[in-house]
Amino acid sequence: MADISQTRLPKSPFRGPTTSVWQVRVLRMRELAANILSNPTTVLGLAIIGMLLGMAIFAPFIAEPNIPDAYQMPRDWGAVRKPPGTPGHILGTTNEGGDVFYGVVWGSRTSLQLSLIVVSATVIIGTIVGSIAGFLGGWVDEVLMRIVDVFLSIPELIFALAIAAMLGPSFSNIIIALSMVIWVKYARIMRAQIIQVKQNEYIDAARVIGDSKINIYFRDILPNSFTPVMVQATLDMGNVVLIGATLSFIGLSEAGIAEWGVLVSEGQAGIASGRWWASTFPGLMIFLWALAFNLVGDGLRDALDPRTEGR
Amino acid sequence: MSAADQMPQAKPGTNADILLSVRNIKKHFPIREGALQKVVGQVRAVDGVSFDIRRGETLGLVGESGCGKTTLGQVVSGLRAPTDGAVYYDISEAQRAELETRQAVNWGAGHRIDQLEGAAFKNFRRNCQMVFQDSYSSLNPRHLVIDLVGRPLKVYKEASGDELVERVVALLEQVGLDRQHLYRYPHQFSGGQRQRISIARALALDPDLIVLDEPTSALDVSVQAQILNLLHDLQVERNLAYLFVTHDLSVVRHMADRIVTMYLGKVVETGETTDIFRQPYHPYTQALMAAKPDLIEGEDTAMQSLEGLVPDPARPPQGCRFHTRCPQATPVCGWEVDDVVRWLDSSEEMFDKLSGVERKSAFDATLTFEDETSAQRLADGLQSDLVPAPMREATEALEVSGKSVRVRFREVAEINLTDRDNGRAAACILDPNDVKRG
Amino acid sequence: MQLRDYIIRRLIVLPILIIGVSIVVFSLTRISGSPVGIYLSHEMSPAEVQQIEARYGLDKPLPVQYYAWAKGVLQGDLGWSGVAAAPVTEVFPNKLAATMELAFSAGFVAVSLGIWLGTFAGARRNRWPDHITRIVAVSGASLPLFWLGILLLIIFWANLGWAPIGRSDATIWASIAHPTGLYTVDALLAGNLKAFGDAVWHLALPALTLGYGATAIIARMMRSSLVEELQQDYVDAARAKGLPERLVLRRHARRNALIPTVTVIGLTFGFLLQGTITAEIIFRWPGLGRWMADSVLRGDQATIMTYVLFTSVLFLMVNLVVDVIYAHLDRRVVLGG
Amino acid sequence: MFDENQPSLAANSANAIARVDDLKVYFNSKRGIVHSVDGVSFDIRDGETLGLVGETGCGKSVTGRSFLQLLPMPPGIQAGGSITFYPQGICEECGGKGCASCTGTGRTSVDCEACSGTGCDACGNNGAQQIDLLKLGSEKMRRIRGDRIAMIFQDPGKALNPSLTIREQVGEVFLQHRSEELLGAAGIATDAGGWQANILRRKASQMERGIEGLLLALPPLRSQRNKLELALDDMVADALTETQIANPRKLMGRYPHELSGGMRQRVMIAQALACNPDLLIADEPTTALDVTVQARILELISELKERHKTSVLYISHDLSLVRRICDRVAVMYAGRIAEIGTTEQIFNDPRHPYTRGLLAAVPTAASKRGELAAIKGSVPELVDPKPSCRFTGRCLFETEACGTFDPALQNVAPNHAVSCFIHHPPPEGARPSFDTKTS
Repeated sequence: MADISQTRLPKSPFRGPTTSVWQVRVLRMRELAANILSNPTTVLGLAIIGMLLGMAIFAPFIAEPNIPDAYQMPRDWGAVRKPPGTPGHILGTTNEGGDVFYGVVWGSRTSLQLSLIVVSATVIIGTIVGSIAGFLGGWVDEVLMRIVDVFLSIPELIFALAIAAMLGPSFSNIIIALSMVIWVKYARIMRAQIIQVKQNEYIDAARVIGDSKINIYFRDILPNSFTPVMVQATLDMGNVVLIGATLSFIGLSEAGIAEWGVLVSEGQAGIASGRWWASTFPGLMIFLWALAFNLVGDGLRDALDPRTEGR
Repeated sequence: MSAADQMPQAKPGTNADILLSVRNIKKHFPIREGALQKVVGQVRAVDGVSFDIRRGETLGLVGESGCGKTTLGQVVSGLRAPTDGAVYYDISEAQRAELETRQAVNWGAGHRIDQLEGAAFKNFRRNCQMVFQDSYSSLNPRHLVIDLVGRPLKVYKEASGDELVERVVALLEQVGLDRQHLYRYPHQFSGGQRQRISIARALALDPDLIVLDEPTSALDVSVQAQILNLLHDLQVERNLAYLFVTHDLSVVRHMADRIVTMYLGKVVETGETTDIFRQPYHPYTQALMAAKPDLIEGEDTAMQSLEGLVPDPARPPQGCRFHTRCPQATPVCGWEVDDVVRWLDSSEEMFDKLSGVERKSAFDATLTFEDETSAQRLADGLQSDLVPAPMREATEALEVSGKSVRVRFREVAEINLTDRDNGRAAACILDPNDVKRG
Repeated sequence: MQLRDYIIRRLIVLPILIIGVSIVVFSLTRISGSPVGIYLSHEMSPAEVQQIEARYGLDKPLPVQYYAWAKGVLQGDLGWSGVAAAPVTEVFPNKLAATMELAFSAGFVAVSLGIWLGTFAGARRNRWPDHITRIVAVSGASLPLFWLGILLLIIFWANLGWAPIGRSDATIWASIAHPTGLYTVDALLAGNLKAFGDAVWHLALPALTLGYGATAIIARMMRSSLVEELQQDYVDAARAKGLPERLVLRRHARRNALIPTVTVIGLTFGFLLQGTITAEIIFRWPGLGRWMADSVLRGDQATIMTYVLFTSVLFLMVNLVVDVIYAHLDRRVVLGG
Repeated sequence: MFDENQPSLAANSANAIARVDDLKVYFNSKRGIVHSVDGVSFDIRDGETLGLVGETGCGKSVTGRSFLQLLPMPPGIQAGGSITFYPQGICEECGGKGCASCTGTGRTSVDCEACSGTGCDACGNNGAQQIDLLKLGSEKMRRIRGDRIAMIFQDPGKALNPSLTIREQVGEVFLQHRSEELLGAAGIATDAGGWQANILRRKASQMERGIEGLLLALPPLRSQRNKLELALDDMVADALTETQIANPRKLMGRYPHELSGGMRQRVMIAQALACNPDLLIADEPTTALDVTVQARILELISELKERHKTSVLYISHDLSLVRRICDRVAVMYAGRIAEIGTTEQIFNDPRHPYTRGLLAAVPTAASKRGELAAIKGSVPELVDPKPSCRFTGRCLFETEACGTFDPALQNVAPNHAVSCFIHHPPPEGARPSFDTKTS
């Protein structure tokens, strides 16, 4: 089939003469963006992300912050177990008089914090460890990868659960636990990528020129290895919230915190008596959050796939 | 007019013109096997190769895939360290004289390219560049042409800013591209154009030598012609030396002043291109030529193939490595026990009955079978037409006792490259005039 | 020959990994101070506590402590579960049976449904079955398992009253013997169809909840590898030989597409294991997962350590088997290194 | 040998095994419709080897694959034209040896299905069956594939299934097309009734389903199944022996990756010629192989072609190979035929500037270094091309007409046709419909 795909020469997408590196970079970014946005499901995912981020950023304007701690659920003991549509409690209230709407809105902030901290920390650690292993090879690689193998032998949720349990129940411990578990994934992806990229002849070409190892790493290897890490990071922005909420649901967050998993857990008690709302809405938010990042992550993967890029 | 006449610098015998000397290079790759990944053998990709490259000449390195030519090119360009032997660059007359007499010399750091350091290494790097076969893989897909071609200049801090741009434009113009191509990515070019970019990059530091690793084998003929012309023009203009690695004899005939033919990690023949094509001194070179005759000149010659497989480079044959496939093999070419095993492997069922081989030497062994008939069949087979006649002649002893067969072949030392007339050398015991043409 | 070497190599690495996991598990207990708690029960006198400290060398340096603990584990001494108020070893088998019944039935559904769905979609690329599979796949990866379970409970248990919670009806459970601890198997062994029906009825919702995500993962992998295989030259070569499309798909493409999917199935097992925790909480399933969740909340270290160690070893074993199958299936695989 | 007054494209049908007429295959891409093959016409004569040469992307492989409907649709579009195939059978008089009644070819044409040879509209009144391969339904196509028309692919390493043994793969051809012979060899009557015979029959054509496979392994059917397997083994071994594989029985149990490239290509050839096809499409069969073995493979193809009286469409980019193996050559450029003629005409008297350029670009003993006659520029994009000669911009003899008119393939000598205005000036007064430049 190779013959068919090569029936024509690649045509420059840049109209007119280009005069600077930056102009090309901008054009390239624009081309890439257009490529990404040509997929309707990616656009849908981006739209949901936009909505959720908006909710997180403007939370104080959407739901008046609780005094003194906005991340604690306000308790209206006068209005417990109210169904959706109740004035002042548009999505109803929980058994303890918590406003579901408040939890949904402020939960987005909690989730944003969780995912941003965990993903950025693990991407940095994982990239460094994976780079060292893949770039240096030899016994360094051997030792690091055996450690990674050990970490990967324990199912991630179980591992995070055990760490969080030992640290004691709190939301910040969930962040620590997740970071400790997830970095290995990036280390492994990064190492595999680097080993693959190292086999390209342009690495040899750079060596023949006489460029230094550091330059080769930063100019050739890293930029060409980073795409899968970026895709995984996008997917993990969603997954982290999913796992974090699961840990909260099990009971590893502080009780009463405005976090979606905690709210689902709190609402669980009422479902036998028909009070479906307290679990349903926060759960829906978790789903939307994870779904949005999964859609965008998949879209990115397709758009950045070297096999389809430039065709 | 012969190719050599066009390049007066490339006359043989003038040591002063020698740019780079390769002496007894070996490159072995370990074979690991078993649960513990123990090293059980060595793939002898390159197994003792020596040659010189002179200033301004094109040296063609030819052979089938797997003969070690690409690995050798990588060793010469300093990409891989040799297992043994050395590549010498920039050595004095006195040192050269010493080298001629002693084959391998260690002067410590300074002239062996795998031991060069600091300024000397940089000097070598600048003077020896490389162009790769696959222009997709050899150009970083995220770099623009200006980054790619300008990179050597940046590494050696030769130019920056506007000057860099102008130098890159000048280089592009030399290879038939121009300013409008500066800010484009490699994937926006055709295969031929990408190879031009690779060449421009190799030229950036104004080297003495460029290793060309199959630079046109991924291209169509019409584009190949463009690139070959370009390479020639650049050579004349800059007095460049090329190490032209290829499997294509028509290309090497067109481009090379001298040729080195490799088979299974060893050189089997070297000499001036015109001489070799007039009369090859080694049957393997002859076979390569017959496999793909010239489009015009060889119009009436039939194409010919070699029989049999390339033997495992981890267990190269004794004597002459080519004897297993050689149409002109003689009894003294190194027939050995492995030839019996290879023959068994290709014949029906016998190999499965083989239960053990007890070797006294590579030429003398006892083969044991599961039953007596198989042993007898082997003995009969080895005396019949099923094996090559020279192999039968080389058999000194063949004794059947019950389930085992003892075979002994004439012992033959390794057949090495020997000097012939006109600066040529071949590793063949045949008289050059007996190597049949066509 | 090569395959044997590969298996041997994996078998050598396996204990190293298990030791690694056990060190990690042991270190975990050190995060929260003295691990003496794992051996304590509430009725013990201070003298007894001291005796235990001496026995496990808790006053000694860490490596010695690790050695004592590991030795205990190997001898079957997993400590005292505060939650169950019994030694861990005593409670473990029954809980394990419940969890395995759930995990394996979900796994069975996921593997068979996932492969079928993936094949169905991959062979009809960019047509509606493919789009539906993609929706299933993406939603499967995004649905919080506990929320899906609760939604199903709200609909089928709270509102419609069709589905039960728990593992069994108490009287039916009591009516048969439980030699294996697997309810469905026990019911079949007893020849009691009513009990079997009860078992399946109780199993349906939790298995569905647990299996949904795994189905999605497998279907997604199967689809993409089938699409890839269908573009290979040998598929065209099979067509050129005159094979009907059905055979091209079944004999050539699907067979090779299964190879990478097998690896994913192994990894999915970890997903199923960890999923049992929330599934068991929601459906009141008396298994390991729920026990683990209770232990986590009440700091029952012995249970947590046992659970983590056990699930990891199980996960490793399953993946070892999967990798051997993979190596066997893929003739091209370059083993070792 | 050929009627000198006939233009090559209208050689009488008794002489042709297949005729491609104005074939157009397009591909949808992000940038527009790629005209990969854009109006290609040629015929393959009975028993000849026709070479189809051209550079990467000229559409030669697409043309070859069109014969067997092997192009993915979408993104491919069958934009028009036809490929007519005249199937043949072994001559009954001589059993394929060649005799007077089959004019020495060993093959005779098959009677038209519609009129059983009396002549009707479907067969153009000459009674011989003709099939339009492009319009054929999938089941009918399947029966032709591998049986009447077979194909050899470029890279035998990729065209063999890595997880099936050689025996299983070569055996498939017989199971698909020779199941009756297999049953006969296994001693099972074709018309035998009963469920056992039915299962065996399905087994012999790869139709058995899960449970039946199990039944076949059990005693009542087992011995017959084994006979069937043995018969199949024999057929596979015979096919492999044909390609001079030394030890076929041993090789049959191996997997493709255990064989060398040359050996794999022999297996591909054995598989392709197993059912004695009328036409063999060889798509760059030696490109992936080492030079020292390629002559052997080509020799093998020629030899088997002679023995089986098979016609060959040999697709290649390598002119020196084409020169040695082909009777006639068609040179393709950018989705069109530039020139077609006998091998001698093409190589000794090339008329099209592209053919000339191509020949001059090959380095030979005579060519001077640095002075190879390279064709300037590169292959044009084939996205929505204008009506013009595709070689404009690269041609040394370009005239004004070349950019506005589309040259047709016309004879310059018997059997020798060229599409170039040097030889056929554009008709006077003819104007391109879109034209703005000339008037």
